[in-house]
Amino acid sequence: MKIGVFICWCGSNIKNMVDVERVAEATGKMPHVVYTQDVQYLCSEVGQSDIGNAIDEHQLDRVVIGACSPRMHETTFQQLMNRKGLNPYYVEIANIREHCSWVHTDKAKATVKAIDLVKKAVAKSYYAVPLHAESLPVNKRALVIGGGIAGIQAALDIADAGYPVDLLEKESSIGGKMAQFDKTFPTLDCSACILTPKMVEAATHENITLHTYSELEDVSGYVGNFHVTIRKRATSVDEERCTGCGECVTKCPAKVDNEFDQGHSKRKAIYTLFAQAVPNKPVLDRKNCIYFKTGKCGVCKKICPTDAINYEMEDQLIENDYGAIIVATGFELNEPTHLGEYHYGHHPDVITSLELERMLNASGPTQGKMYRPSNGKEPKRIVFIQCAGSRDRHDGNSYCSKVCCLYTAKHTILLNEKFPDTESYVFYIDVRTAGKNYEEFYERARQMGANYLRGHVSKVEPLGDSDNRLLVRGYDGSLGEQTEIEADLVVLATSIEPQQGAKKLAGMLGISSDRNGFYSEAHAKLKPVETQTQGVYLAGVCQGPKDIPEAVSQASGTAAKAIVLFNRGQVKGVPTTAMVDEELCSGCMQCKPVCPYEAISQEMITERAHGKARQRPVASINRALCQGCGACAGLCRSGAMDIGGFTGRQLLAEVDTL
Amino acid sequence: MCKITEELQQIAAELLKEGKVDLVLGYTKGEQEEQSVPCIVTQPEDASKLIFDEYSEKALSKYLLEESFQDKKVAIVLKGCDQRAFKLMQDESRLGREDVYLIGVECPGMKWGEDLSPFCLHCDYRTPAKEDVDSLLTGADIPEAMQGEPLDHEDSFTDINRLEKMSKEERFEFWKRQLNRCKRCYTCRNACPVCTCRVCVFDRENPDYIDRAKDQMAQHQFYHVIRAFHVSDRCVSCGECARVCPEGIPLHLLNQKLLRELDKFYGEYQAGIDEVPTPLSHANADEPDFFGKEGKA
Amino acid sequence: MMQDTFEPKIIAFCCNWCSYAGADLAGTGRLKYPENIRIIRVPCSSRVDSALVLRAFQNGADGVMIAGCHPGDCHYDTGNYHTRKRMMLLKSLMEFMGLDEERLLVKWISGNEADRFKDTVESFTSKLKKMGASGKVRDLRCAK
Amino acid sequence: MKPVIAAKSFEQLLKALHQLSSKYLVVAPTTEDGVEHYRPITQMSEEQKSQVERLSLRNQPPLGSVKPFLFPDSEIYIEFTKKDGKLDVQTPRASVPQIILGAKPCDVVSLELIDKVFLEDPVDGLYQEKRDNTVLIVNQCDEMGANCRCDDFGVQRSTGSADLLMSKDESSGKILLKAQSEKGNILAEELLKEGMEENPVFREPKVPVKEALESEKIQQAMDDFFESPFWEELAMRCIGCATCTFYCPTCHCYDIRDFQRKEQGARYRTWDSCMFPDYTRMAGGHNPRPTRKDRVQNRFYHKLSYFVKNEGALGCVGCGRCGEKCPVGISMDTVLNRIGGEVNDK
Repeated sequence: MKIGVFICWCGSNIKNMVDVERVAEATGKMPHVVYTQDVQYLCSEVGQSDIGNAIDEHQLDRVVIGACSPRMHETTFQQLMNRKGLNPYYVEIANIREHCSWVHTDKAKATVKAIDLVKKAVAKSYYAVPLHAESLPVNKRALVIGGGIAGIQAALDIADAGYPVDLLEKESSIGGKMAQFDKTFPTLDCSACILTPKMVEAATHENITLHTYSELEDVSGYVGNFHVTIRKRATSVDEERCTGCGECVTKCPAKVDNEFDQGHSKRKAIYTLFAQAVPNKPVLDRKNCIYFKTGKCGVCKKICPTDAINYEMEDQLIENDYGAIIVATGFELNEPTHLGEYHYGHHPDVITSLELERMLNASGPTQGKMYRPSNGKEPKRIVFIQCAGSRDRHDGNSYCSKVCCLYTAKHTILLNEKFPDTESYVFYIDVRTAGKNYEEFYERARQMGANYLRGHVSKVEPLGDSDNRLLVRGYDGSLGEQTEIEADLVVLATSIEPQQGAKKLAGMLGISSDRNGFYSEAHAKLKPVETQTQGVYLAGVCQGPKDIPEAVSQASGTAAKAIVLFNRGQVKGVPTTAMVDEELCSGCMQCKPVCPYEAISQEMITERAHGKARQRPVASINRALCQGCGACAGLCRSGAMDIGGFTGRQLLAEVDTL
Repeated sequence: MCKITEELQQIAAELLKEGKVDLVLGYTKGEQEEQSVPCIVTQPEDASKLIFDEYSEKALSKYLLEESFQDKKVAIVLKGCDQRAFKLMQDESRLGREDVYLIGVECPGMKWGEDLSPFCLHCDYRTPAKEDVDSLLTGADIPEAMQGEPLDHEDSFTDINRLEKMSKEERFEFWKRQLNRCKRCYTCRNACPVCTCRVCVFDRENPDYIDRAKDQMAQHQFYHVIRAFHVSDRCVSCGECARVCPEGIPLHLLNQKLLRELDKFYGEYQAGIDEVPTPLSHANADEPDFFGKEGKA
Repeated sequence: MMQDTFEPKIIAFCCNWCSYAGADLAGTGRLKYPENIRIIRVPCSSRVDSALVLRAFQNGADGVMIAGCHPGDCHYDTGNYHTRKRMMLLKSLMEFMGLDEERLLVKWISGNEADRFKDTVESFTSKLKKMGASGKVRDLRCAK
Repeated sequence: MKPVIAAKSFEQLLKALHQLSSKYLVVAPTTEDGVEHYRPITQMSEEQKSQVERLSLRNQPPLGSVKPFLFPDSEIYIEFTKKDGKLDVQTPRASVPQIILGAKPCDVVSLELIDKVFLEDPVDGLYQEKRDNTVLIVNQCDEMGANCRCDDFGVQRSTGSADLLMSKDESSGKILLKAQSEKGNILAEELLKEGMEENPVFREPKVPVKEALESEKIQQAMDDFFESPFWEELAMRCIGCATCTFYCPTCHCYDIRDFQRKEQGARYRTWDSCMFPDYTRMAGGHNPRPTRKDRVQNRFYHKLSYFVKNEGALGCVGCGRCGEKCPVGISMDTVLNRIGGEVNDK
């Protein structure tokens, strides 16, 4: 065994706090270390060739690096080993930058620590075993979870590249939140006009299969080979037979609040989500159906000309295999009832932006007419309150919901255009207009007459007049004084939040969430659409608040990732998997239930003992499934189970060195 | 001769005569007073050697893993605790049920000197379930103390409670004194019917998990903590570890402490009765988190 | 009097995905903490078995820290659930044997909790300084 | 004529020995958590001290023999540290003079058996040092304990290398000591200074002497018995622990190991047991005694055959410890009773 030890200065990053020559000298005295060198930048071309030359010259078969975190440059050094014909797992890295030079202030002590860390790495390298990744075939089919604009875009891109995609949507129609919007900023395109064609394209694309009214039931497997169970909820309407004529909807006697219109209209118990729904076939809401509640009625069944109504229909479990999963589950809007000062929920004329959006929508509950929910009259003075629940450390979410500034500007513009005699007042903390043409859009809103007041609203309360108007008390920062505005309508820019089921879904997919509940990307800068779980990608607001063009481009990003994966056709497994020493293994299988990847199974081996051939069970690892966590090895009593790169022997060697 | 012994001899003789088994593994009278020792009978005429009494302590099930017992048809005498161990071995694929003829016996409780073994007083599984064995022999002469309900489960931890009431330093001194006598003869391990690894971690040379020095408390602590850990959720409470320790170290306390912690936080589990996986082989989100009280920073 | 000069030795097992990354971030952010800690990288906190912990103490560690992802955030889904179960048992057994179980610290530290990492190291170090050198589980041949 | 000295009571003897504890390590039998062992009297509680008289004068050996005080279960040869690239090697601690009070004749004989191995060329320095430094005060048993088989092994009145013999005069309650070696004489002198008095007579033990087994006959019977299926039966019962060997006063096998952490370590020896599977395993992995049967057989053959051939004596003193503590009740008798027929035939 010949070990070379290389200590990086990292310019001055390490050298200033660690005596690198001393580290090299001290570790050079360890057994099997035949060469040491300290180098200005090991990751640079010069540094790499220094290591390469030393490998050649001294016939090194192990390399120990004292440098930055292995999370930073492990791959760099492993690739170098590969080029030199050495196994990449014969390189061991001591983290003397992040864990030493950068966090300490006493050079003598930091040097002692750095010596310890490098010695530890040398000791570990004594017991290094060569490891190889296994290649696995990829199932070239994608699952997109969430049929909003992000999901639709991702599905379309992958489908256009020629790969089959399943698009999963929990509602009865794809379209998502964008379907509820009236116009989009900053162009004031009609939301439906740009969305609907995409919806139709997705529905009719030969490579896309829609699963609406469906949810994810279970996920197992790993990149390239996910096994997914989808629960398709019973719609009570036979899709094959239904022509979408709408007779049943017309005749259904049960009326309930229409969630799509934020409760500002009624829908039937059997209904389509909205007029342009895709697929345009109704579903039966069993909770509100008279037949399901009382056993009587059955009008829809009687009236259906194709006998498509099936009250006995049951949830269906659909199982499929996928190579990649794109998560585009979108968001929810916070119900601002907990923000008592805004009187939401107590006064009908305090509404959310989305309610306003529905009112302004020509296909909405009022066909685009503005009205005050309290008396149906047209509002004349409207106060917008920004950051209702966002950027609020005490009662709301600490983060910025990002899109409210622009959609509020849009609302004031639309109001101004359609109802020129309304006055708009906007209370804001900051107006954030980062985005192409956004600042101009905001300027336009102000020029068109929107009154922007920088400051907090402390209270919204009923004025008590005959018109049941509202008094908005706030602080006008530009005047530096309290101000009061009498309003006909108050609109709250409510906070964007993760879907309620986001945590559960994360658990199923093995991805993590940030502290706000949005899904975490693998790297904030460089892997913004990947997750920690290979083969699972993030698109749209489920990853964090963003506007439509961002969501769409992120969606295309995920599609690109999936397409790359499918084009390559195979994935490399984790080299650092579990391994079983069959000589030691009793086959007790205690490890089996511990494995989160179901990578351990029992296998019979034949061995000759005392002149007889005998069968006995041992644990066996499916290296394709194993991700190398080591939970099994931490449990195995005899130590028969081990983890490549982190063997019991190696960890003991590390402990013994410290 | 007690009823069980009589019936046992009869069954053993029959099994051997009919060639159903190659040997019967049971107990016979030992050389010392009040001692019964394991006994292997291969001839029908020797069946009369077999007895079963309140000194038949040794857990026999583990013998089945020994090389000498391979490729043989064996009939084995099992008390309740021993049958639990057998079941666990079966669940852990250490042996198959097919080649073994199980003679379950009603256990009258084992004697520890003058007294009944504390394990037996608290045992609520003295007799194997009928469906788990091939023959079940009952009619043991049950001493008064063993009649009626077994003592409350929580009471069985009396000694633990006594130790827990001590200060930490007193507890340390207690165990230091006890473990100081340990010679690592591995009798506790070898007698334990759930220590069933093919190769014990303490016998491994590479890596050498344990150092062989017997004058280092740290190595004794290592052995006993790890041993207790490996047994913990799989312990069948037979008490063999404590019985066989030549130094009288109350090793069962370590097992029982872990059993109690497991019971307390993860629900009661009885190895060899309840289905596998054993508690340490699974974990989930709903279990208590002892290390995250202050929450995320 | 010992407290002024005694420098405890801490061995930390940090899971690659959260706690090790958290320690990296502490470095990137140039946070400062005492030099007493030596970090050993493990794929997941559940890789650490009791033998490793005891071995560290035998060798003369004054404190051992096992750090993993917050429950629910485990990169491998369930690893830290196993860790907390096993380590709770180990700690309670240590306590039962009169060993200083508070020298074994189990902590959940995520990849972005650099402050938490620093705070943990600081408070653990100062706690161990107060406790003094560990002697109860140490192999005396490692005394020097 | 050897001098005989007397203490008025056992208590006085203990007190006198206590006075010498700055000079000697004085060990005596007592109980610890119910288990009988020799322990230094300076480390005993009052409760433990009160046990010493009973156990010292009892006709049955305690569980722990005196062996660990001459051949400890672990013993360091050398300690090494590496500093500044230099290796520093040290041989630790010199042996201290020690008095073992209440040793039994079987203990004495067992040490004499170990002497045959350790004190013959090449001499075991560590053992020799302790042996030379130890004064044995031996109680002569009046009768045998329940598990004692010393009579079979001709041990019961053996006092060969005892330094002082001890006996209690029941009528006066006096404890009588008779020195019979140079070390014994010196200690007797010292004890006289600590208040003990000379005594005209020593009380000889009452125990009748029985004819011992003839070692050659046993050896021959054992050798004839080698192929018996009995060994396989016995091996099936044995659980392979080391109780018999670790409590045997004549077993003396050890393993040499290195312990190393960082730049320091030690080379030490530690008791090994022929019952352990790795006992005879060689570096290449080959094991000449691969089965339990091989190992069980070896233990008995070593004591009852090979030792006779090599050292001219049986390797067992009949103390009964192995049989008493064996978790499956295997004793020397288990074997002797089986070969008995053959012994008598010869």
